[in-house]
Amino acid sequence: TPLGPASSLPPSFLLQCLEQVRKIRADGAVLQERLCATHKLCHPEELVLLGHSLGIAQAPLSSCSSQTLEVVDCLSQLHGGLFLYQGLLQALAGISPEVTPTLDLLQLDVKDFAINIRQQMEDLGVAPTGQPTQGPMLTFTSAFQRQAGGVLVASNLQSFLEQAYRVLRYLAQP
Amino acid sequence: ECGHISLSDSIVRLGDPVTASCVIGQNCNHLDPESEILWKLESELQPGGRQQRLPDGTRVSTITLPHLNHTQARLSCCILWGNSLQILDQVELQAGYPPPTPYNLSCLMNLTTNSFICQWEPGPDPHLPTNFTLKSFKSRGKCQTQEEPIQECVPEARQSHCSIQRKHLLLYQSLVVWVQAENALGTSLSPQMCFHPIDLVKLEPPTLGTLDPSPEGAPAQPDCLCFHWESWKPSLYMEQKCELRYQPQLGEASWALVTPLPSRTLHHKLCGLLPATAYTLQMRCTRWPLPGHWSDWSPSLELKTTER
Amino acid sequence: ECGHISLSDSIVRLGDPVTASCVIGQNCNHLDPESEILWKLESELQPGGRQQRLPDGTRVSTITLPHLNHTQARLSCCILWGNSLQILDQVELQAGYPPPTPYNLSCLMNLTTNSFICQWEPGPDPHLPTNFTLKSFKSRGKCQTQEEPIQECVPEARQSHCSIQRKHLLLYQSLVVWVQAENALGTSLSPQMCFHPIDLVKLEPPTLGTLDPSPEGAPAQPDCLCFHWESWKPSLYMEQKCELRYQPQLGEASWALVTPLPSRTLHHKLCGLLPATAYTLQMRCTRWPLPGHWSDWSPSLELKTTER
Repeated sequence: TPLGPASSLPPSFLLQCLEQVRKIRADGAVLQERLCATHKLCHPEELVLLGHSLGIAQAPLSSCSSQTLEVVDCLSQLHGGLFLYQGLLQALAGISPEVTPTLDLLQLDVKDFAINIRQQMEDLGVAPTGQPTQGPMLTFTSAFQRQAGGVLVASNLQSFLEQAYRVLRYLAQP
Repeated sequence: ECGHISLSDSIVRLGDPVTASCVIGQNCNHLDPESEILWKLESELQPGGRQQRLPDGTRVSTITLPHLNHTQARLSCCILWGNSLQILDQVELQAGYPPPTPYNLSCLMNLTTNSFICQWEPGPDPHLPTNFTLKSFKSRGKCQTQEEPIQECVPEARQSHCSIQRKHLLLYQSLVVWVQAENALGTSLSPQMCFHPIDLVKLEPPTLGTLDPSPEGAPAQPDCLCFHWESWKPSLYMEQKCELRYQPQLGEASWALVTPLPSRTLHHKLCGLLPATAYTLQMRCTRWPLPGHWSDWSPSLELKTTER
Repeated sequence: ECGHISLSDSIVRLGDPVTASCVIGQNCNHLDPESEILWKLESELQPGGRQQRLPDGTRVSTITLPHLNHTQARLSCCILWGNSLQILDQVELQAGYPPPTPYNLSCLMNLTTNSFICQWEPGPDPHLPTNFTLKSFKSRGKCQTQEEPIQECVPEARQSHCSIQRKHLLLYQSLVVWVQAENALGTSLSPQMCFHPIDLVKLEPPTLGTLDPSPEGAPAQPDCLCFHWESWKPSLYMEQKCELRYQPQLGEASWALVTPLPSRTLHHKLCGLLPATAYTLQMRCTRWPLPGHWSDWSPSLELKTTER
């Protein structure tokens, strides 16, 4: 039987996840500020077409919407999404010296969060075998494409985390 | 070889014996074959050298120093040449103790430097060059299992603290940490500690601030003080609780405590105070309900209640 | 390629023209085939883009900016998508000047750090990243010949001095030194200098000291002052001459000069002074008769002549 909402997720795990989401959102906001200040790329909405041609995917969280909440599927999608963003952030390495420290910290926090979810699923015995699919490796042919990619990835990650935060808060309700 | 010292051990426990022998080969023609091999420890001649001549003409002198009480001393193999004592060879002896067990290992997660800083007590000086290493490995739950080891952390010389960089850590997973001390006479290990690095976070103190005089112009109540605070910015993503302590600046009254308080507020009114009195206020915060260390107390905010 | 900018030059002289073209391949289906390619310089739309469609369906827009007056600017190739202007590609344009010729190259041999420090004037800012390098080679006599080159000395960012380590130098042989400035628009070389590094030695100032009150108890002459000095210790191996300047502390009298003086003396008597007057004394030294730079003046020694 599917896990009832929050029925067996330890409260401390949910509190940690909420904390990690807030941290990653803060890191992501700093990355967006740096990209805007350093490269004058401040509006992801003017890079949508470029995003299509670069193939920057968005991670689905369909199992996490309150109407169709499936806790195990939701955790699995959350982990898969974080795994995707780890790969996307890795592809942005070398974006520019001013942005690198922020990008490195963001990657560490995303990886920490993904492992925290993965280990909780393993403890509950619901972890899928093997790692989620990595998705196509992003490639950039210019510094601009890598910087624009950074703006798009950061923006997509923020909306992904917004959704994640809503479902985690719902799960953490007493 | 015209005077070569070989030793049982160049490093021994303080007070233990040391045996040394000095060999002068038969083809050392420049040395008087009848002269006796003499031993010096630092600058003092040492009696008790037992000399023998081997069939091939090689001369060997052996000496045992019953108790080496110097932590460092030079042992010289010498020979009389005319009336001057000539040093043919010299070795350095060291004496001390095996490393004591490091204790009081404690760690903090520092969000400013994004590093995990552990410190320990090295114990009494073993008088020998002793290397301390902070070792750790990733684990799960209550640390029954060992997963990937983490790169060893070597402290700077004579320092009893070491910091592990963020990139080697999983903040929300179990970590086992201990200290190893090693010198020529042995190795000792501190007890192991098991925790999530993030649970040992210590925040910087919150910032207190005064409020502009009551905007609506309403007269301030003489037994109240108004102020605001905000916890340390880089920690705002963490749920926290704070506490306030205050006391009149003059007199012997001890601190009064108000707890728990939220991590920030734009307007707080503290009442029940003495009118026309200068108060000192300080606050501190900690991660909560998830574990964490209390920050230090903030710098004082000094406010004065109005006349009645 | 769905929007790729190629440039005549990404770095031009300030005010020169720049031509750019933006190509949209025929298989960029997600782009409206009828939409016009637009250009932005920083955030301003640039008129004058000439668009053409190649036989294979590829679209190319070319634009010439007549005078690039920004030292740095971003040029974007855009397209309208719905009512939002989408950036397809962006390049950074830079404009400035070829590097001016560095001048006022001067060098000093520093005996404290045992290094040869050269400094120069970089000239007006060319607005482009410009690398300065101190180049040198060993030579003979009046530097007509070139022998081994010396390792290039690269100054720290935005610094106009560089120091060549002693191990690269022959202090008593001729050395040719010059500065090269290089950026994307060209290279310039300072005039070459030829000298023996040791001949550019600049000593630290000598040390002046008072004497104990006249030991024999003989009364001090009211118009004389006694003191001693010694030139800077690390330079005592060099023959030197020194000079003294002194002036009354009060009043407008200019410095009086006593020269030449030896590099040290245990007891010097300076006479012809005003009685009961406080004097300020300073000294400096230089390598002599071999060439060298004068040291700075030493810290002042303040002495007072006695009453008549």
